[in-house]
Amino acid sequence: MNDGSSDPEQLGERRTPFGEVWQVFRRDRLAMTGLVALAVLVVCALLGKLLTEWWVVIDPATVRLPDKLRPPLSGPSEVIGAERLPEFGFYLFGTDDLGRSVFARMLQGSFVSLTIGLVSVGISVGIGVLLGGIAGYYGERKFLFVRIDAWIMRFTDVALCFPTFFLILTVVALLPPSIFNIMIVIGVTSWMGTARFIRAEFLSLRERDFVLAARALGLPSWRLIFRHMVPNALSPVFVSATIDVARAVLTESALSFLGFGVQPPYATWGNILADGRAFLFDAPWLFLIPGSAILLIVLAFNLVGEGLREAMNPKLRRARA
Amino acid sequence: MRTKQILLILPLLLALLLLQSALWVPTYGSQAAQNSGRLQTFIEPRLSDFKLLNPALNSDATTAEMMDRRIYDRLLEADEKLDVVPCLAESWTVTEEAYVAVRPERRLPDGTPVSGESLRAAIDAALRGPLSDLSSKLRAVELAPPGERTRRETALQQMAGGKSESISATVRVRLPERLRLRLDTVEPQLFERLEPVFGQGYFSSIDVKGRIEIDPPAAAPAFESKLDELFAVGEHNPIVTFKLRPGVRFHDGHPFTARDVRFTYQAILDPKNASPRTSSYEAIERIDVPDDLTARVVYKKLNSTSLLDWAMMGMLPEHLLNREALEREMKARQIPAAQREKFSIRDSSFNRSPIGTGRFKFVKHVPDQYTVLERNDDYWGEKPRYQRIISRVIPDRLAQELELHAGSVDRYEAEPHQAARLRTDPNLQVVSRGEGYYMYVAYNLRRPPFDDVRVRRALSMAVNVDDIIDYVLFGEGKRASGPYFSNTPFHDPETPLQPYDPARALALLEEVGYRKNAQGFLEKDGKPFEFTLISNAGNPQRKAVVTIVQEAWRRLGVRCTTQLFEFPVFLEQFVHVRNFDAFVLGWIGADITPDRRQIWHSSQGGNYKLNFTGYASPEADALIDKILLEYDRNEQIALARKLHRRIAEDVPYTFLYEPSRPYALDARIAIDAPELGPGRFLPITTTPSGEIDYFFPRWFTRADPAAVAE
Amino acid sequence: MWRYLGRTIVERLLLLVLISIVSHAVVHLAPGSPAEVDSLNPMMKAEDVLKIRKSFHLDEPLHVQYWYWLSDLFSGELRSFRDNQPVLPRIWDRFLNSLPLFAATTLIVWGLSFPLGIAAAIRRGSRFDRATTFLAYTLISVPGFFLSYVVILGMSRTFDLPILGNRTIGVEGASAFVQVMDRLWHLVTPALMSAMTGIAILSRYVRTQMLEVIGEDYVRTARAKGLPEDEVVYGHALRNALLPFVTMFGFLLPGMIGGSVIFEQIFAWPGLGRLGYEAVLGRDFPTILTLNFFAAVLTLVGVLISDLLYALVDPRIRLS
Amino acid sequence: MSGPLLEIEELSVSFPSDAGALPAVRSVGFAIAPGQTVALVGESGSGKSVTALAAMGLLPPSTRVSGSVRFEGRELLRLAPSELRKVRGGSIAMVFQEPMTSLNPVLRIGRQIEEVLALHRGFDAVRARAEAIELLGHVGIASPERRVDQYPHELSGGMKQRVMLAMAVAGRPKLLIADEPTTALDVTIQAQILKLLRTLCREQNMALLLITHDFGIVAHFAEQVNVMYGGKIVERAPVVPLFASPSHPYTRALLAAMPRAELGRARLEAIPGRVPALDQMPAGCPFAPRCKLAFDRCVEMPPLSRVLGDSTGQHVACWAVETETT
Repeated sequence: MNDGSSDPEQLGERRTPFGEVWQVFRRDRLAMTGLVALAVLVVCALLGKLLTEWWVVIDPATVRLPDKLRPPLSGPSEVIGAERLPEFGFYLFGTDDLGRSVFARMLQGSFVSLTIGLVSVGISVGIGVLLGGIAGYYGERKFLFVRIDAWIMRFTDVALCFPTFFLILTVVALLPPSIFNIMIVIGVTSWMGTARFIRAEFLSLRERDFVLAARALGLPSWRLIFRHMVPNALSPVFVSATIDVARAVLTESALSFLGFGVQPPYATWGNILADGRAFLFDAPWLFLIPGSAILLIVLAFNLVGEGLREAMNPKLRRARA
Repeated sequence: MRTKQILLILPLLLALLLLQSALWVPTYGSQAAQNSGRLQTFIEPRLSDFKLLNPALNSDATTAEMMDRRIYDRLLEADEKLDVVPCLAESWTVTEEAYVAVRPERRLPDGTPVSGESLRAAIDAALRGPLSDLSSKLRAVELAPPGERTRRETALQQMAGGKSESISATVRVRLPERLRLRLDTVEPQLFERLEPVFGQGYFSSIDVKGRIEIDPPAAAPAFESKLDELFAVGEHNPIVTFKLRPGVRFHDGHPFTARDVRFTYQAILDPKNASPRTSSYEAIERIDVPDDLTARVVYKKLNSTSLLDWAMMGMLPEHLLNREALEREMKARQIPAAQREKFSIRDSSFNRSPIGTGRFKFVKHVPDQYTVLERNDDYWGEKPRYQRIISRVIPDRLAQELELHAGSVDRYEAEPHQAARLRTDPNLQVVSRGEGYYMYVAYNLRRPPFDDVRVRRALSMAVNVDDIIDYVLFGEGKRASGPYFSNTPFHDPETPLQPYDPARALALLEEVGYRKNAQGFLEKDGKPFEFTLISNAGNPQRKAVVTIVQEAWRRLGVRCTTQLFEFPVFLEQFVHVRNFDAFVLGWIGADITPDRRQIWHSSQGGNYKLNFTGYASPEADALIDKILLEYDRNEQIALARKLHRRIAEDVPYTFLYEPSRPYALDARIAIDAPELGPGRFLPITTTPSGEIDYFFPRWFTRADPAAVAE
Repeated sequence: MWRYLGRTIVERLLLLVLISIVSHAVVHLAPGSPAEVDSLNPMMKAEDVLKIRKSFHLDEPLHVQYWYWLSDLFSGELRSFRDNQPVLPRIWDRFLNSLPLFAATTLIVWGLSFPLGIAAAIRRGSRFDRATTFLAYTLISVPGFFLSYVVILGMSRTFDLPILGNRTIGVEGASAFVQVMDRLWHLVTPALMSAMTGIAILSRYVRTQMLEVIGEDYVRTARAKGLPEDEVVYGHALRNALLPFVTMFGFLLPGMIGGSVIFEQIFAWPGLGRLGYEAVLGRDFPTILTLNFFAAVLTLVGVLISDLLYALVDPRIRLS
Repeated sequence: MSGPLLEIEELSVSFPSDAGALPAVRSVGFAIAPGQTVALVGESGSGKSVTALAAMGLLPPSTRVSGSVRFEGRELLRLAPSELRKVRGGSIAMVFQEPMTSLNPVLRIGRQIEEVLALHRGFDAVRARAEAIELLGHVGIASPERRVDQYPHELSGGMKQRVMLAMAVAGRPKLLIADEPTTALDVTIQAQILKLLRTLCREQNMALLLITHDFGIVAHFAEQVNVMYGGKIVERAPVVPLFASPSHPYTRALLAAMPRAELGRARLEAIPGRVPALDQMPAGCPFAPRCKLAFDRCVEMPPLSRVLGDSTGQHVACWAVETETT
């Protein structure tokens, strides 16, 4: 509308930017459900790390061959010795082909899966912000007779021209398959979007009044970048990072599915799922449980991400009010 | 509004078009009804496509399965009991020519100086005396004038950084005057027996430096250790003479002759072809073709297992692959002149439209999809019942199972857990065949504490292999006790299995000096017992074994970490450069040969060779060498069994199990048995040695599934 | 316009060379040698293994290997390590195999996304909108292979219909019509499965675009003219909302290689993605490099096409 | 005169929000006779545009509109959508503030005009094109044959507004609503457009509802003026008495704030404060917080609209005015 609340300052006077976003976000039922689900998953992951590695109560490595492929909620057979009894005296999620408790493995995997998602996105955002920032802020300077901006953007183009998934496959196949390499590879192959985005944002921010004013005051450029520009460019990055985490978790599971993912002893939801595939007809829970878990976590991240996007988008927000 | 209507109607039409197609798809039941040829067609799945359909250029199992007994025939065959029987060769004889260099610098025991004539006289005398048993076998003793022998040889050269490189050179040997002894059988002990006649030390090595010329000279150092092989005073030249089956024709009608045998050999050795089979045939000096149906294979040295190579090698048609044929092909394909020099059999289109003498003719190959073979109605032997074989590429076992249910394949090799389920399906039959494979844990004997046999034994005892067989393999397998497969005569059934006994395992480790520390882990001199167990990714069974073994050892108090690597990485970075503590792997194939030199001889411990563990036992080395010299089958078996037991006792590997591979087949497939009466048939079975495809020519699909097998 | 074309094409060719060098380095610096070198075969001596390695030029310096690859590629003599077959015809073959699946997937994605997205945008906030929103998020979040297997499980158990591969083997005797239908049917499931995520993402995007556009002044103008609602939505708003999608057309192309690995693997579809996957597994360097090269070519061509298309569709853009 | 062309009574518009319904227009009523020019004046945010959009039925479906809008005796608010569409563009046309964004950027301008001709006058393609060229020429666009195939971005702002006008009159409407038609234009072009607007109205005997915040334009064009503030009409009067004796304090303040040549260098009076946001609308007179004359009653109760004693037809809604005159 032309009239009415065309001046955004009018609405925002009483609230902090965060509070404002939260106000909108809170009303988004789907996004809130996602947030709650995420919180539960994070608790699960921390508990999983605690209980399966530091203070081993639930041992995902215990092999109980006679109890292989037990359906969920079934009890252990009598031949299982006391030292190998499952955590609650029965198999909550059933057992896999080696008689390991799927519940224990899922719990262990939750931390690994979540870490892969977060760390790899951290890496990609880091690279993206760095390169995009340099291109956007120092782009006019020259290096070897070519503008830095051109260098970086050509490099980004090169990176974009590799079919991402294929590249990940190749690189993962080449590197020793440690969990860190998977994180790095996913991170290193997905920074291009962020870089382009940050660059564009910086270019426009550079010309904005408050930055020009700050520059006129003679503030050092690091202060300009970190106090004034980065915080302003970051909120959309945060939104896309949330969704990228979801994508990274999916990528990991796809890699595992093709046999290139995280290798034992780490259990990830991806490789539990990949292993369960062979037993699709014999023990569907081996496939369905991790599959649903991945679906859930990815959905939660996506919902939260989309919720944030809506909440932070002033255009949509105004239209809604 | 038009746009709106298009947007709504188009997707609907698309959906309808796509979904209605389901109505026309033939299902399991309707396939035979719609398509009369279906019963005459055997459809089998493969996990991956084969490479070159040329037996000289490929040695991998998938390709071999397609070629052997189907497109190509071999000179010999292994029968149901793995004995060697005729195939393209109707019969064969093994004879020998032995050469003894004349060493004029020596004197015979009676003092006469050595010359060709004096040696011959000495032999004649001996034949009447201590060597009388040879007189009937010794056809002739002749004098061969001095000459020159040129051979192409290959050796390993150590490079900087632990890498090795293969280096080839022309080796020219100036031969002295030599005595040629023609024998009717191979006499491995000939020189040992002649030694007292010619004088003690007559056959000991002589300085060969002056006689040998290596071109290029730079390669000389690499051959330093091989000099004795290049020329010796006494040289055995075993000769195998094959009488070929008359009237055999290639699929294009061209008759099969001994020249094709020779050509096949030459093709393997031609360095341009980079054949993986070279080493098996390098022992051959030459192949003579006295007539169309006789091939005389002359070997450089004793090699008792060399006959078996002819039971593993399909015969190529010379007229399609010799230089002229290749020239013709290059002309037709307009290969530029610059490329012509490099052009080899490897580049020929023959490899994708092969012609052999086998039961099936190659018809069509769609890469990575399927291959069609048609029955060869001119086949010389028993003709197969099926008119056609279609071999499909289905990269996943689960997918193969689904296709079997859908009726679009007739059989597949099931995973054990699938088989357990499929056995209850009335539409299917499940037959387990021996896979010719065993799984093991290899230890790096070069590294402590694995150099101590007690440690290796303890680790072996901690693993409950029977449980693995029962639960991971669903009973589809048996325990392995040593290096020979249990379906071969070389396997020693008396060799004891390592018992599952964690208590004794612990006792053994305590004997070595390990004690449990506060955390419950084993320690010796303050150092915990810890190491890394590795394997390759992508093999679920191996992954399961790694997990089980790790857990078993952890319960023993051993801190074992595990890692899986992609196969090429696993080999290149760990196994081949001996950078490992222990790994899980399996050995496959080569059931019919008793030769285990590559894997167990101490000379094969270097990087890139196959004695990964660095196993070095003088006793085993001697046995391995002797097996290669022993031409008597029974003696050979006895030696092999000794070797089996020796290696088993030294536990360089923890020998785990030999899995069997369940085959799930359409229940209507049976073995035709007209000898039992008209219309009679037998259910699908394996041979005593565990092979299933052996009876394939007699397999057929019954139109009437109700009939009962005899 | 022509100057723009010339400049971009030169720029992109340079980029292409750069990409091929980088990918060459990445592939060759990797540990492990081609699987063709069957170094575990007891019938092969270490000498033979190394000899074969040599015949692949694997021991030469990188730049020499790069030169071999490049000259072989352009003389058409590039051969796979795996089976010595020429690489280019095989890639072409697989491309033709991938094409129907790709086309069907694209048709499904684009055919369904627009009606769904538009409907959701028009009915913003309605039950339909909320349901499709949730469904879209679910589809974006579900691992494609997971869904595929669940469907395979259901399909094969319930209908007993073959769904793997690109046709039923063994129906050669059937009529041409049945064979065509058979091929069509084999397209349905894999295309649908690989379209799922696409539908979800694209329909969301369509919805957002429509919402943006529907709030624009010219849409109000159209309404004020008294145009029927359908004409307003489909004639005025949609046209503008469509603009960003034109650029997406170009980016569809490279998806043919990377995007289909998993589905081609699951459905045993002999396409480009599986070729790449198998080449990576077997360290078939010539195939990997050439595929990467073509992916890059496709991306660059795709970018060019989308630039040109955009200029074609949006009258406001002039290439310079 | 056969009664008013457009008659708005008790029109209220409110937007739904999480904090409850936000009233944007409250009980607004006025009428336009055929051929008459009526102005709706006020600051941004006073509800002028919303009133016009509500009358045309162009507000989003979620808005709540009550009251009555009668056009030629027909109730527009309760008209079936298909009937309403016939009125829109046919009987009532509208021209918007932003010519830059009000034309569809991907359609040729010819097509955008032809649409109206086809829809409301039933022209076929050939006739519509000829008529579109004719119309373009009529609104003062040079070489219309060429322009008709151009896209909006190839035209200048003034030309676009001319196109908008051509489009508006294409349906031969009886009423034209011009929503700040010149705000976005250069001053020189403003005058041209306004002149054109007046010419068109005269030629076709078209009534004009002119929405603006510029009293200068009002003074030149309007016959009847409605001053809006806070969603209400605070004062309604024929143009002459309004300028002569503005009654409502807001009108007075507005006029005082208007730069006028004849006032020379006199001080421009700014109105303190700003238009209240929709969710902060005071309970009493919306202008009370900014009004110098405000007293208790102003804050507590909304004032009623009353006819002023003299016969100038001046209506005003203000407690202060009431007390002044009584």
